Amino acid sequence: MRLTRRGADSSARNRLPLEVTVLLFAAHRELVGAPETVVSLPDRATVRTLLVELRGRGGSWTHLPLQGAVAVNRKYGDGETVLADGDEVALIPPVAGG
Amino acid sequence: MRLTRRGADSSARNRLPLEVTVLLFAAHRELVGAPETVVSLPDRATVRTLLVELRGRGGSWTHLPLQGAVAVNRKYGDGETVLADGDEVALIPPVAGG
Amino acid sequence: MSWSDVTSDPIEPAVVLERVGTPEDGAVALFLGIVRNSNDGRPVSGMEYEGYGDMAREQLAAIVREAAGRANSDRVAVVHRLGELEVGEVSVAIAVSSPHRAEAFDAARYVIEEIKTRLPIWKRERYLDGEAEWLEGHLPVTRKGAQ
Amino acid sequence: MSWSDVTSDPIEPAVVLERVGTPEDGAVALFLGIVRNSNDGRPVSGMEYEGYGDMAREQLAAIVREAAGRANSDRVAVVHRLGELEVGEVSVAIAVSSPHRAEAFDAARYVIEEIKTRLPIWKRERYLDGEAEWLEGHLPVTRKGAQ
Repeated sequence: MRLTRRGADSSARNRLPLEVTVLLFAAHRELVGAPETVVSLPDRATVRTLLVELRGRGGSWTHLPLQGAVAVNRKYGDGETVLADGDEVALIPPVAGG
Repeated sequence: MRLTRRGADSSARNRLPLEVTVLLFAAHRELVGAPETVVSLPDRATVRTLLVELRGRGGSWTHLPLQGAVAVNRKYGDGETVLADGDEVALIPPVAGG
Repeated sequence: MSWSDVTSDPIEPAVVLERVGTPEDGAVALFLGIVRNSNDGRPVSGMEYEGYGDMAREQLAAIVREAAGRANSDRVAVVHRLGELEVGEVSVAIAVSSPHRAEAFDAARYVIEEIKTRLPIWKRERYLDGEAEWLEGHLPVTRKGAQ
Repeated sequence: MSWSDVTSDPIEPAVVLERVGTPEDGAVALFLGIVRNSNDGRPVSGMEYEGYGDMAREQLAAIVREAAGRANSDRVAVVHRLGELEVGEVSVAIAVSSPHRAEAFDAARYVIEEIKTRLPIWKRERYLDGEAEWLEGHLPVTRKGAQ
């Protein structure tokens, strides 16, 4: 389910070169009301660029944490991780397996 | 199987007041060739008295350890433990359960 | 021979146990996590496990490899459940066999501790009073690129 | 609910496991001791366990009581086998359940360590070359009257 498509993103007036899929889980998923969203980003965008972009959507998105854990293509990353077109970025709330 | 009976014990010329059953296990049992023996002892005999008595039988009995672990009536004791008539005394080789 | 999975199917401890054990092993350790009926005194009716399945499977496989290295054994089997669980149901099963007991205990313990700090799984506790809450979790290890 | 036995009957791990676990328990730890196929590189064909049965049963019950105290749980089940065992057979099974995992692991570990230092049981290893040897054991705890 892609809730935001390239071009539908208000910040993407110019066609941006990167499109990443963002996955949301548990409390994050409930916060924004969606398990997944697609975001367009400029070249050399990092995870931090992405988080700022998501919070810029306003509403409940502003409550997403800037400092939380993230995974890029199913491996833990951090704010400095540089994104590539097609990346799958998951925002990881504090984990509670077991 | 009682291999030594009161009166058959060479040290029991006078009728001794205590008779205890000694249990032998594993390497001890094989050493003396018997799982059990009965020993007559004087009043206020201790485990140490008993061990000295057993070693006094000569032959392979002299190889029984004086310092090993013992149990009296299924509880660990030591050389100073005083014996009573009818006690069950087990010589406990180093244990290896598990 | 090591094995791991993240699944919505009920966990059968005996099946996990059967995945370990070779003639050279003298010790088997099994750990089961179970949904319990209360938390801090509050009556619990069940637990919902949500997971980032693909990543959880990769992470769990990595944890199992690490545990196998610690136990000097490739006999480590782990499965974590997802979905709605009732009280008494098994949420995670960890089996390790190795020549000696210390390594088997250590590896099983390692797996459950790492699961709790790294596996992208979340749980919502359901209470008898009808409420439900996402449980406080651990900020996961975020070594860049860590598996 | 705690339970222990010393027996010549084969051990069924699943049966021991079923003796523990209540709705308040979030953790189960199971430990199995197994006869393995070699010792210090020497091929083993089997193991004979000899025990002072009555005392071993009393000692094992005492160990279980102590473990239950440590785990703050009365769900501790232990059985130790006697007699002739083949490679791969279970010599001892220890199951503990408790609300939290640390106590379950700790109590299971406690039981196996105490068994090895206190339980009046001896084992003779049989080798493929036809020889057999009583294994070196531990001088047991000899606190006077200790159970």
